[in-house]
Amino acid sequence: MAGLEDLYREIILDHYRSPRNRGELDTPPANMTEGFNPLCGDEIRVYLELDGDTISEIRIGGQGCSISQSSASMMTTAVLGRTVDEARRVLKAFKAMMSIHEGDLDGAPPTGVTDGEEPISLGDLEALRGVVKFPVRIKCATLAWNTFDHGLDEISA
Amino acid sequence: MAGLEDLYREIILDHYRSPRNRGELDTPPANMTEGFNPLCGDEIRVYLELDGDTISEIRIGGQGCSISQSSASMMTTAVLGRTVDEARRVLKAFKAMMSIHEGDLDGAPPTGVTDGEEPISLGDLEALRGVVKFPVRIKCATLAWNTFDHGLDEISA
Amino acid sequence: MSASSSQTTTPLDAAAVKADFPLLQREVNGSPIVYLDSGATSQKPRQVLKVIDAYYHEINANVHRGAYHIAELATSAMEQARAKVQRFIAAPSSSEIIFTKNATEAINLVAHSWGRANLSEGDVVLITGLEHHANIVPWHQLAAERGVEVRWIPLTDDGRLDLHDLDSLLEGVRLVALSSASKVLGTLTPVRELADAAHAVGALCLVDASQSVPHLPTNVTEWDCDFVAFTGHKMCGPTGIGVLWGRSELLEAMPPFMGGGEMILDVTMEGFTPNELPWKFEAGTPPIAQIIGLGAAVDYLDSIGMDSVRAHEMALTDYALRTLADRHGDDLLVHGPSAVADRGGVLSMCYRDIHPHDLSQVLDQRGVCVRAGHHCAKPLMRLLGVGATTRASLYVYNDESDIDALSEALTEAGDFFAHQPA
Amino acid sequence: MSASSSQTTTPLDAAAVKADFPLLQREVNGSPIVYLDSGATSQKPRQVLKVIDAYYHEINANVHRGAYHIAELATSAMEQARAKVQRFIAAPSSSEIIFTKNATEAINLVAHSWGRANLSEGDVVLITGLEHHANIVPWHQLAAERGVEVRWIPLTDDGRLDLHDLDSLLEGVRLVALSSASKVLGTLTPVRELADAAHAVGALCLVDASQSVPHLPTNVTEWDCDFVAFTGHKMCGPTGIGVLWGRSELLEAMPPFMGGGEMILDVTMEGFTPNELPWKFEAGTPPIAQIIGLGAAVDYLDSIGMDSVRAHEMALTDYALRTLADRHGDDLLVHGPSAVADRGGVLSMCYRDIHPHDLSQVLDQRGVCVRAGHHCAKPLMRLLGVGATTRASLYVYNDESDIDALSEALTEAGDFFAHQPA
Ligand SMILES: Cc1ncc(COP(=O)(O)O)c(C=O)c1O
Ligand SMILES: Cc1ncc(COP(=O)(O)O)c(C=O)c1O
Repeated sequence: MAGLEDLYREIILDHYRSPRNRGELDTPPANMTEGFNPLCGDEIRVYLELDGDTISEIRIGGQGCSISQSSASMMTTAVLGRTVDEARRVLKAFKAMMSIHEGDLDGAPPTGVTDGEEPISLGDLEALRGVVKFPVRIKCATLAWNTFDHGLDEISA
Repeated sequence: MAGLEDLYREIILDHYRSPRNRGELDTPPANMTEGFNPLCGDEIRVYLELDGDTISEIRIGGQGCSISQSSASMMTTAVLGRTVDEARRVLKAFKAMMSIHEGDLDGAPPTGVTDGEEPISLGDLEALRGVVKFPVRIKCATLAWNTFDHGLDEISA
Repeated sequence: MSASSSQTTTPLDAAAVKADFPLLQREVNGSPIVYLDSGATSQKPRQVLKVIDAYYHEINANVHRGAYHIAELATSAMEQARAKVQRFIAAPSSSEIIFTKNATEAINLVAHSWGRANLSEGDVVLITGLEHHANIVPWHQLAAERGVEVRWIPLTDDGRLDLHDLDSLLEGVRLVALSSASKVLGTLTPVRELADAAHAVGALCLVDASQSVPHLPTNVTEWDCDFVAFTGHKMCGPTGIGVLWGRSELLEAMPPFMGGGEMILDVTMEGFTPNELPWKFEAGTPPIAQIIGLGAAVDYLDSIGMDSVRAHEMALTDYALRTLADRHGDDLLVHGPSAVADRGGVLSMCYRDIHPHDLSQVLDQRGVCVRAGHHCAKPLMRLLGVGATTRASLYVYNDESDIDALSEALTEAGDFFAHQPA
Repeated sequence: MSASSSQTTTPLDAAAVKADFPLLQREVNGSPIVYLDSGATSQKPRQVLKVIDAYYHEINANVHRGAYHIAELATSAMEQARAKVQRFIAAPSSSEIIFTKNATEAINLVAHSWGRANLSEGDVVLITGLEHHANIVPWHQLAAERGVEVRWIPLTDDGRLDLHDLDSLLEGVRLVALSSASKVLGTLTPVRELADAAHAVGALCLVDASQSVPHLPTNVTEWDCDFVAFTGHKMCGPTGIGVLWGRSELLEAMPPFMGGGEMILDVTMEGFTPNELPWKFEAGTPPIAQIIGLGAAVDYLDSIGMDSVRAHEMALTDYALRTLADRHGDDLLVHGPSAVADRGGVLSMCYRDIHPHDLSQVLDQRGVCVRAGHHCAKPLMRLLGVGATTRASLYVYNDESDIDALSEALTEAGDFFAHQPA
């Protein structure tokens, strides 16, 4: 159907149908963080385990639409094996891609995504860029990421 | 000024300029009841004394506009010397005159003012009939009466 | 209401009604709009929009205080709207009609004013598995604050109230708070029966009528309940206006909720004297234009006749249940009671394994507006064992072509998700 | 603001502005309307009415939950309005902008949520002799409920705050709640000074800015206060919408006020998790059309420029004070500060011995709309030693002809009451 290709890219549907790193981890040693999309009822659980500074295990539980599930799945592949710092940079770059900058509305230049750091490539995650055209779905796409963010905070705390 | 003659009848202005039965009574023996018009700030005090079943003394204190003051003044002359029952009938007839019947709005006949009792003449008070055309002022005209009504209830209680 | 009432009422002229709603004339994504989300909010007829616009163009002024001409007109328009609402729900007196900003504020008013004055540790508020968050969270707040117990009437498998154990559920209950119609399942509840049961144990009964006042004739006197809350934007009225009806004796005895202008008789440096009903509960400048707009909405619904509205929706629900089942068979599951007489025009659906959020997005490409999500009823979603549903909800302006468009779009959505290269 | 700011701002085109307001084109009792009651509520420009109407015609849908096109448009229009309000008052973040139905609800929100969580017996709330009932009664309610003390900053003879004894007034104070401009006298108050004084004793500062946001540039960051409340209908916006701004840290720590949809992250049968700011404090369907309308009002005022609005009103107030004194001399008493720089465009008058209610009625015969009464400030009336005043209040659409009409009508009213046969 015309108009939906931007949203439902092939790779998104692939991750939706065959989600990577789905399941649970024992807590402890893993940390579990829960997230809600208050607007549609989606719920997600992010299980995280570190080996030193490296994300050695990540699993996703819960339910949601194709966008939230595929975004979570892609996130796991993007951060697994990375250090916490690297993961945070991916997180930041992803959230920057997803945010509708107030600046854009005013015609001002968009805020930079890297704040002077070396730009990080989002790889497959770029497929989610089309979501920005469907603002209600942005919360679907960012649900896993915000939950992951809280999880990292909990572990560091 | 055109349009205002209905409201500011000669007799109303007369009672406003020379209010009858203004002042206070000692409590006890008299009963004092206070009334407010929450919308314009008018305040009234009605002092009442009975001799058996007859209203032997009535005085009005407080401040207000020409309509509330003249209505209070005319009320005192209409009820002084009457029995409580007679006074209540005057009260009822006056409030009936002042009420905008929902029936009127619908084109239904207005509610009778006497409920089968012998009709009571309002005399000078008829001059206040014009107030009904100025709905905001109805509360001015009825302030003394409602306060008097509460006073009678307090005494009978 | 029973199905037979449709025989005794004038059938409404669906085409004429639809033409009254400007938004329904627009297109979305190149298709004519098919608005099936009236359970969330209704569209507004031009008759209502005209009244709101005329208010601002001709008589806009603050109410109750100005002695000048337009202020008198504004005040009397607002108070006439109150009388219209009173008649619309068959309330004994217009002083029992309290205007709030929405149904949520109306229920919170009861929780704050009556609840905090009357409920303490161990008292029970009995609600149902069908409730909207507006009729759950205020009671949870009272539970957290002062140990009130929130107890739930369970549901049967087809989404009706399970009143099997009502007697034991009622033990210790001070308030029964239930919705007259579920926004998720459409279920109509036996309000009078529950009001009677509440009174029999000395409890009060509050009815969240947000989903029934727009769709069925309402008679609060026949319900014999104590409080009724509903909201203007779901009944052809503007946003920003809700209603609480309450029995005078109760309202008289309750302390004010919010404090400010309009709700006082007198204020001194030491304290204040509350105003009479209904103003005692209407602090601050009221939503004047919205109250007057709600009055116009009541006029509009009255001009059609609530019996006709109900008959129309029943016929349409019947058509929808039949044609959707014929076309989609086992691909489509519709929750809730199966008998049209037991339900409003609400179809909560699961279609194949397509997530509601995805389904509604695809339907939108064909201009079909439906709601996906928990519908502000998460406990009910958990009871149904789903995280979300796709809900189509009908109103006076819908017709068979809307159902056909929905049905066609479902097929297309199925194709889209089936045939995408994977 | 000082008088000199008028030199640096673009003077507004009074005739063009007046032409924007449809209601000001009408006649009352055969005379063109002279609307001098903007302190009670302002008129609305066609630019705002058009936006409201377009909302209902084109994108009306419930917000935040629908995945379909018009629901997205409604949601983004509403959230854009929030950002406009944020910029208009120079707030740090749009998540600190909470929409209520009016200023009264905004102040009650603070009293209920922050007040009930933080104040107990003996704690002092310091208010001023200038307050509107909306900033008195909620504190009286707290006083009655839990023994909080309400203390008053007295006034000087010309109606300014008497800060002589501020140090001792501040003893035991947890909250200073003051209006930035008086609706009765026009007095502008030194907000920053009082916010600093409050913070110096560890208290918070709430500003009732209902009478200043419509008339002067607002910068909550420069005020350095903690909460600011104001109301849409006095600033060219619709009825049914108000605003509470609060500092995030405070809002984060406060419990929710009303419970229901929108304000939750999750609800279970056992309890609920509140949503993030600002929605945590916005229970139920928001006044969507009114929020969007308020955004349009902000756009309208921005297009004129708040500096120009203020300069216009100062010039007009100056003209009014001069010409009324010239013509009416001792027959007319105008309350409040005499320096135009210390006041807004509010003229509270006593004319001869004519009761304000009678005066305003007679003025209405000439189409002149003024307010008579206690202006929801009974304690202030008692301080002034009057039961009521007649108040003319100016706004952006008024011009010298309006003042002239008022002046002429005063003379006629004097004649009417003097010459009636007695
Ligand atoms: C100073 C002040 N505060 C509060 C209010 C209350 O505003 P609202 O009635 O819109 O809640 C008003 C308006 O009358 C006011 O002038
Ligand atoms: C059953 C029910 N109750 C309460 C509400 C709350 O109405 P509002 O959001 O207008 O306060 C709704 C609307 O969503 C509802 O469907």
